[in-house]
Amino acid sequence: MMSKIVKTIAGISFPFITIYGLYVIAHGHLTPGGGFQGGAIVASGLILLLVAYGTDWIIEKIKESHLSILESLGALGFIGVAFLGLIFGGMFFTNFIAGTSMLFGGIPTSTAANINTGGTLPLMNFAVGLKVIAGLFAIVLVMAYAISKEEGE
Amino acid sequence: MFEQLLKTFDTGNGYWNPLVWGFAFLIIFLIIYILRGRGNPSYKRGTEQTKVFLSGNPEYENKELLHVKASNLYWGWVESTKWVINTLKKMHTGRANDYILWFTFMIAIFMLLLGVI
Amino acid sequence: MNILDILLQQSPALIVATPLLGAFLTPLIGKLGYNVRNIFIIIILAVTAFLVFLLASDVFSGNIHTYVFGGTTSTVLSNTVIRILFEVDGLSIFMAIITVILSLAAVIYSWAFMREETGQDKYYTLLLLMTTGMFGMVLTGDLFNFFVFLEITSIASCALIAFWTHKAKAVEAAFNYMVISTIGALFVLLSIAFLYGKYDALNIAKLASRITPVSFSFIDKLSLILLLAALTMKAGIAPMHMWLPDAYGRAPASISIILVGATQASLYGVFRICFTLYGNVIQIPEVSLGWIMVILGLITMLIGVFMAMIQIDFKKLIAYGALAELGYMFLGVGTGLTILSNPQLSLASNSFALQAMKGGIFHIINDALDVGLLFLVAGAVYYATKESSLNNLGGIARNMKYTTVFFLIGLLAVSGIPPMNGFASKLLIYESVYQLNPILAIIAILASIMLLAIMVKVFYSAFLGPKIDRFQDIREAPKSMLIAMGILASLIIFFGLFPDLIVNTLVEPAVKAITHPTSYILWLTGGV
Amino acid sequence: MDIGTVSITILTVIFGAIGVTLFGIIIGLLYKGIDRKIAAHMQGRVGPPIRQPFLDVIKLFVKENIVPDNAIPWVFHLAPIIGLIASITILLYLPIGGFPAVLDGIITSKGDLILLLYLLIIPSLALVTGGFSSGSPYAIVGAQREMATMIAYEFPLAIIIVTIAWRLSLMQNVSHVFTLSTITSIPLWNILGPLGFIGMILLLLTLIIVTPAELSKIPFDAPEAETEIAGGLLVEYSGRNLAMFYLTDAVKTVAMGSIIIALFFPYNLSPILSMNGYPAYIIDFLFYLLKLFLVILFSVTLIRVGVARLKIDQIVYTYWVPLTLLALIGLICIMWDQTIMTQFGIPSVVEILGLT
Repeated sequence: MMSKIVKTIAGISFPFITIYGLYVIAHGHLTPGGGFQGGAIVASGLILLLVAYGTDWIIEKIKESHLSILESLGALGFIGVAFLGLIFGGMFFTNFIAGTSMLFGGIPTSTAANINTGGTLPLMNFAVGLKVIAGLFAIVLVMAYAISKEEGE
Repeated sequence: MFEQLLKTFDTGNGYWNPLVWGFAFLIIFLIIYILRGRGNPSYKRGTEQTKVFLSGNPEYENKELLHVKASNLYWGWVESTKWVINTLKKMHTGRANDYILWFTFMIAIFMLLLGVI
Repeated sequence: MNILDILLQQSPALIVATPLLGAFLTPLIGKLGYNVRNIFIIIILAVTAFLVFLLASDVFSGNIHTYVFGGTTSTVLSNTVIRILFEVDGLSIFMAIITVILSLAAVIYSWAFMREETGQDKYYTLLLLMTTGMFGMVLTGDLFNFFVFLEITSIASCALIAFWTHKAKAVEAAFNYMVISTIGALFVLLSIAFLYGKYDALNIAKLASRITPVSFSFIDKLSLILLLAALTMKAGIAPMHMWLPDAYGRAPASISIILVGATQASLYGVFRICFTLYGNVIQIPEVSLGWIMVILGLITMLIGVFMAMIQIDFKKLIAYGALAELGYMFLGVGTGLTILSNPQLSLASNSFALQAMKGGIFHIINDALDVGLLFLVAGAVYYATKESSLNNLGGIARNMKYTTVFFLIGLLAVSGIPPMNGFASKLLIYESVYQLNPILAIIAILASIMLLAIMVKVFYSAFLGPKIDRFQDIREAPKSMLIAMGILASLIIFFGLFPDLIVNTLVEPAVKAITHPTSYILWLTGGV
Repeated sequence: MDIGTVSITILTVIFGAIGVTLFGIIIGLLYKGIDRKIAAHMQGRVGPPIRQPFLDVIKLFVKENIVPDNAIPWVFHLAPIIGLIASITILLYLPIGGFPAVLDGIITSKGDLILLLYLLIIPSLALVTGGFSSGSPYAIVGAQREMATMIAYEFPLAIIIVTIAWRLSLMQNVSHVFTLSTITSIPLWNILGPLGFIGMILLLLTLIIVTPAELSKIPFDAPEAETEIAGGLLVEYSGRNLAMFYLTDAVKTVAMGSIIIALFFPYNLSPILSMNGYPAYIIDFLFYLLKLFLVILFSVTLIRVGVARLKIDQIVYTYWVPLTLLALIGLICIMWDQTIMTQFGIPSVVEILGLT
């Protein structure tokens, strides 16, 4: 439980950190970074809240079991896209979207970065991002919870 | 297929056919079983007869004490190979540091053997 | 193109992907209930088993099955190989069969064995991840990919060894394993980097074709040493075996049996490196690893049996027994390598080398079954009595008849008494390695007799003896555990009764795969 | 494979098994009687009549078959039977006199030395298991001693077996060197030079000292040690179960003797006397019985009467140090023999003696 100043600042900076993290995830196929890095940034924003508002407050809002479901969904999304490649493209992990008119289906040109390229790569980045956000935050949450329990006793 | 199953296992230096051996084993088992059946199968249950023989000493109440512990088995063998076993025991310290040390040691040995150093 | 053909074509990817999908689905399915989740996991592994055998039928007919991830297009652009490749030959599929048998048995066994535990969703997720890693290690044709799967396997197994977190020794064993396996894996990574830097390739076949006697230099030697040291350490070869008995002994029994598979996957790595990656330069004197392998095998064997003789912890004792068994594999394959790597000798005129290799490879699967069965029995005894020290056990054959019989089968098999499977492979080893040097066969025979003595000691102190009051009311192990043990026991007897059949169908292609590395190396350029 | 061959094969196995069972038990008991008689005479006693072992077995069959309270009944009953069967199956692989082994050539199956080594373990294993399962401290002490003895003598025994096979594998045009029919058809004595001859004698000596331990006879009978642990692993056995073990011992003596004969004295009289047909079989069989008698006399009776019992750690030491060294010296002699013979042109001993 921190002072009011810390809480306020954390509350203000949290959306910015989250947006930045999501940006890194979404531009994973264009710029340095990607699902893992962006996910870690978002998770660090969540951890900021955890530090500022205390474990008990967070535990009320987010359950650890929900996080693990999210984590599984992220992993499933990743392997699901790979399986879709098998179904639509004939091979596991095939980039079946590239070169079509679907979202992210554009062909990259050499001059400018275009977010609408990359095929299945952005999708996989999203999946990885989801998994990392949920996983990393779950780890810290459980550790913080255990520490707060120990101190409480 | 049937003949393939029956085939003898040829190691290049000897033969081993489990099926033939097993068949012979079964037949001898029958003979021996019949032979054994001619013997007297009875004994007096629950009498002094079935008590353990301890040269006349009384048996312990707690039967667990009759059970020779695993660590006492093979005394003679352990006794005469003491020096090997004690050396080996000293090797197994159970510390991660020593594991790494052995690993490094083996890399050094490989390097010597393969002529890197 | 019917469905079987499509499945066959996709099977290398699916074998890895199915358990991975299962692993990620497990936490979700786990919400639906205990039985639903367990049935789901068994189905996942059964499907994997089906795919493995499907692939095996193709590979055993003489093909090398390759699979390109992410596209059907040609992967060789001028001189570089892009995309991850899976390359499945006789040895790979042989190891995959072992993996699938062990993991299936472990999962069936866990049904009852793990019933009382908490955190089962995570247990099964990690178990399936570990299986994935092992499949990946044996099927992949890419060196870096091999490293990734190696890491997946070791991380998952670390977590599983420490699964009983309330036991300090389990956590300690897991920690030690983590330290040593991480360091080993980093050395693997380092040597992969060396090779990549020099040859600009990560594909095993491509690398192997570029490592030639002409190009062979210091850096190749160094990579070979690091790869060899790290992988033999992960395979538990003495004197780098110390983590192994702890890890095997402290993990839950159902995990110990999969760990056997994980160790053997590292063993596969050693063979792949020595025979395929350095296949072109195998006759350079510095790469003649045959004798080193043989001697390491002998040391492993002897240390294993001597240490097992004085153990009193049930599972640790079996772990040391497993160590001794590893020595036989190294002995057999090392003998083959000695002949293969000597330019003056040839396999044709020294047919015993081929037999020794057959024995060594055959012993891998036998060891997996025998030691696996013994671990499961040890787990069943622990489950019933909550005792793991042999000093405190006794007389439980009265209450646990089936388990006793299974232990007896495992005992005979692991010490190589006819007509069990262990005898067949050991016979092959004895009757071939003596031609390299008579002492090898003599020590191997001696170690096998000592193994018998060790197992008889366990049989006596755990199962025989007078009635003990504490164990008056213990009951036979639950059905699922008996089924898992029964599967392994019946395979042991089957392998024992038809050794010729098994050697011809399973072992021969695996031996052919490592003695003829050219077919593995040359598939890229279309040659077979 | 047609029906005719199959049925002939099956019949051969069945009748061979019956014949060998009878042969093993009768000859085994007979030699046991002779052994006791000779030992008694050496000690200045009269001794029991030669048919005494038969009477012993008959008496044991009449006696009660007690199962102690502490025993695990099914293991306790099964161990003696398995032991007896396994020791009889050894005889199926051994050539007896002029007759080839029963299982020779059944679906190309043949006797194999390593197999015999392992089959010899099974009766001892059965004895050990039986002792362990009877739940008496005496029996347990005896059983673990038997196991330790087994580890001890297996080392020199393995050296002997591997050495012989290794020497044969050096010869041209000889395959399947572990097969007994190969070993008996090429006696090593005929091809070895002087050094190898000495090596062979050392190996024979080792094998003769290994035999009493294999058969749990004095000085290596620490597992049974009547005066010390009251019969050791057999202490709780009685009646027909004990009879089974008694027979196992008898059959195993014959088997072990036959192995020594097959390895070291595979000669037959009939070729020398140029006989064939039935007389040849009879004379070879009688000659085989004589060889068996001599082997048992030297390796069992004489040693048994001549020396006292060793302590168990002394047994392990004896086998692992002096005897292993002896066998290793034999091995080295035989290994160098080939080189020396070719380098210096030394003919084999048989040629020196002019026996070819």
